[in-house]
Amino acid sequence: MFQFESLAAFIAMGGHGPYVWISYAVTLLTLIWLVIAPIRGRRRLLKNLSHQSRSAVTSGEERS
Amino acid sequence: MARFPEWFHRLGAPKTFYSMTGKWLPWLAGAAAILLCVGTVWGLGFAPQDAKQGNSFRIIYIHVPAAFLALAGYYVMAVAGAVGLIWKMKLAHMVLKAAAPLGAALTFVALFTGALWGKPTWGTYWVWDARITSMLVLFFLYLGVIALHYAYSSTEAASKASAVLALVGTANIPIIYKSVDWWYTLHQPATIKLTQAPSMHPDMFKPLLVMIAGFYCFYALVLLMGTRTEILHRERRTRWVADLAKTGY
Amino acid sequence: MAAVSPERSAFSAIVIRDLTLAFRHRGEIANPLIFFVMVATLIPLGVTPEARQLAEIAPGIIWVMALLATLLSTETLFLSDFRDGSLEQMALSSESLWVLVLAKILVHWLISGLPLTLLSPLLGVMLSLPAEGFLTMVASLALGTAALSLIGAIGAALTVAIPRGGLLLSLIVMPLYMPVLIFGASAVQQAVDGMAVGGALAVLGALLAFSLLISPFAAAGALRVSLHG
Amino acid sequence: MTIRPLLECSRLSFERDDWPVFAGVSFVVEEGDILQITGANGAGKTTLLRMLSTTLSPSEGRILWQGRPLSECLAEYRSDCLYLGHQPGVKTALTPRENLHWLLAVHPRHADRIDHALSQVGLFRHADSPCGSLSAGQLRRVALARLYLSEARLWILDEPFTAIDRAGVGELETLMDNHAARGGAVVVTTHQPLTLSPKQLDLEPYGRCIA
Repeated sequence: MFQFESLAAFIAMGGHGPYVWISYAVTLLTLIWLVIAPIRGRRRLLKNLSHQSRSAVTSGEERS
Repeated sequence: MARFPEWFHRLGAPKTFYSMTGKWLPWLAGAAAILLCVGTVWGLGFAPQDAKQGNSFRIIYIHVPAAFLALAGYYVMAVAGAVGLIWKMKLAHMVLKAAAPLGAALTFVALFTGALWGKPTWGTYWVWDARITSMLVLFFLYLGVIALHYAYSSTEAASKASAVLALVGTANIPIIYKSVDWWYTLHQPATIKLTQAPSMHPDMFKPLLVMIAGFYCFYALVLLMGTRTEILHRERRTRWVADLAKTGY
Repeated sequence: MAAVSPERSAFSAIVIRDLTLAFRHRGEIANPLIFFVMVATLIPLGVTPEARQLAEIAPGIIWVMALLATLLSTETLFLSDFRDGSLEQMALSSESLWVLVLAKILVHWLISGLPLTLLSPLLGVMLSLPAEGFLTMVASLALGTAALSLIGAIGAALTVAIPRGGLLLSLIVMPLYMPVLIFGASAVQQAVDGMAVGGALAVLGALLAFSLLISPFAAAGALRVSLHG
Repeated sequence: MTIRPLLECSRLSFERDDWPVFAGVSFVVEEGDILQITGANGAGKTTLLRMLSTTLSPSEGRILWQGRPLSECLAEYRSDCLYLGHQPGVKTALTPRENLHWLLAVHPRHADRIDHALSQVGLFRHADSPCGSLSAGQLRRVALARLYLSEARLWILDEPFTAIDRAGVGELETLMDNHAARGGAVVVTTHQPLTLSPKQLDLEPYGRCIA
């Protein structure tokens, strides 16, 4: 069952609130960055590739 | 060469690995999200307070899983390196390149949460506790592998060199951990060790298991995503990647 | 033309070659030693000249300085051989590469670790190390610097092909040095406190044996990667 | 039984950072052969030679030494082959005699007649002066002195004539000729025209084709 009387008590966490919330915030940010990094890398790579293949087609040097 | 089940070689081909693991990603993402949300809400809101440490012990629900994965991640990196070196499987080197920054980030999380946890417990952010010090050394080991990987110009030599370093590091981790523990007991025998699970009340322990499972799913998810991006990078000259770029999938 | 292979084995040939080379550049042997003494004089200047306080930190300080001095001299272990092509000739020898690497590590210890060990009593006096600690210090440094040379060889082999690889070498090797530092420094500290030092020295010997087991092979593998790169 | 060729290379290819240097190179080296590898700069001549010397491992393809894959007879192959690369492989702080001493110990299949070899390459007068004081040509000659000592059947020479004067080139060519006549084999790259019409392998057609 819920350990805290009110939302305010939940935020304050008996005085340890800042430490707990900052830790969870930093962890969340890191996890999000870890997920975004490969997605961004992939999108950037595919964009470059489509540019290269488009420019390759226009310049006639078809790359198999 | 050692005989392997057929699927190991099929999985070894980057193209098949890419398409096969593509199907697993949504499931992994779903599982990780659910487990992490449930575990966090359970740990933060419903787990009982710790008698001595009060609510600051709730940081355990992210510190311990991150520390777990940081150490396990190093071994994943070393196994990938070994497979890459011994069976010359390019895919294994890609897994290593994806695992290194992931492991380093999780070690950073473990260190950061450990330091923040130390403040209410011991009054200072940095305590030369055995577990935290070993975590710091593990962080340096990760940085060593990443720095070595980026120092080489040719990716092939880079992956082989970092594989060798990951293997040497793995052989040394138990030694480092044991010597840091021995050093710690030498200087501060009395005080309790941080994150030693002090005969935790079952209600405290269950959310921890959920969080650990969540972190494992998350680790697998990000490792696969990173490896797949690395595959696209390494195979950018092949036809199937070019088609992929066109279809924009 | 009888295929007379010279009586000296490849191992001893490389040892003699590197020793001759070292004594042709005699100045270079002194560098780590001067560094060792000079950096030890920073402590009284930076921390405290007061003998009693110095005595408390002397074991650790001397060991850290010895570690840094060894690290300083590790970078050039394979560098000149890599640059003039003799490393490639060694790698192509029918003698396995790890044997030749072991020979080079042995010489590196003889010209850096050993002199450091023999010089350490001077630092013991300068940092007012209590008398009980001297013998254990020399023993622990003798074992420790050998292990440090072996471990450092792996880092040197990994970074030999990288321009300005010196900093990266220390970043790679430092974590692997820590167990040796922990047991080496605490052996001297225990001797100073009058406790038995057998345990710590035994572990130091074990660390030396362990690094003797993995370092030559790891370094040889790393050299082949560097040559391939 | 048919005499197996010394060296059989099939479909050798090499990629540097996923960029193919050459692909599908196959050739055979028999006893008594002198094979010249030709091709423009960057065609991969040095890469191919370093592959034959076992410094580089091919991305694809196989190398057989007397019918056996290299990975199975590495030590034996290395003791039977002599590789001279771009760098002389000589320590400048040591004298030519000392350099040859350690090189002999590292490659045991050598006759121990250092002074004879040094006089053949005209370095006997400098036998005891440090190599640092020698010219590039003389340094190259210290490395070439090993050809007079070596018992190895396969010679792999990468641009051996660089910095060598006209007389030296002539001597080296006769040396290679005698070696081939005695049943040895030489794989060489050079931009100088060779008088002794060796077999040729041009790397151009194998390069730059995308796998």
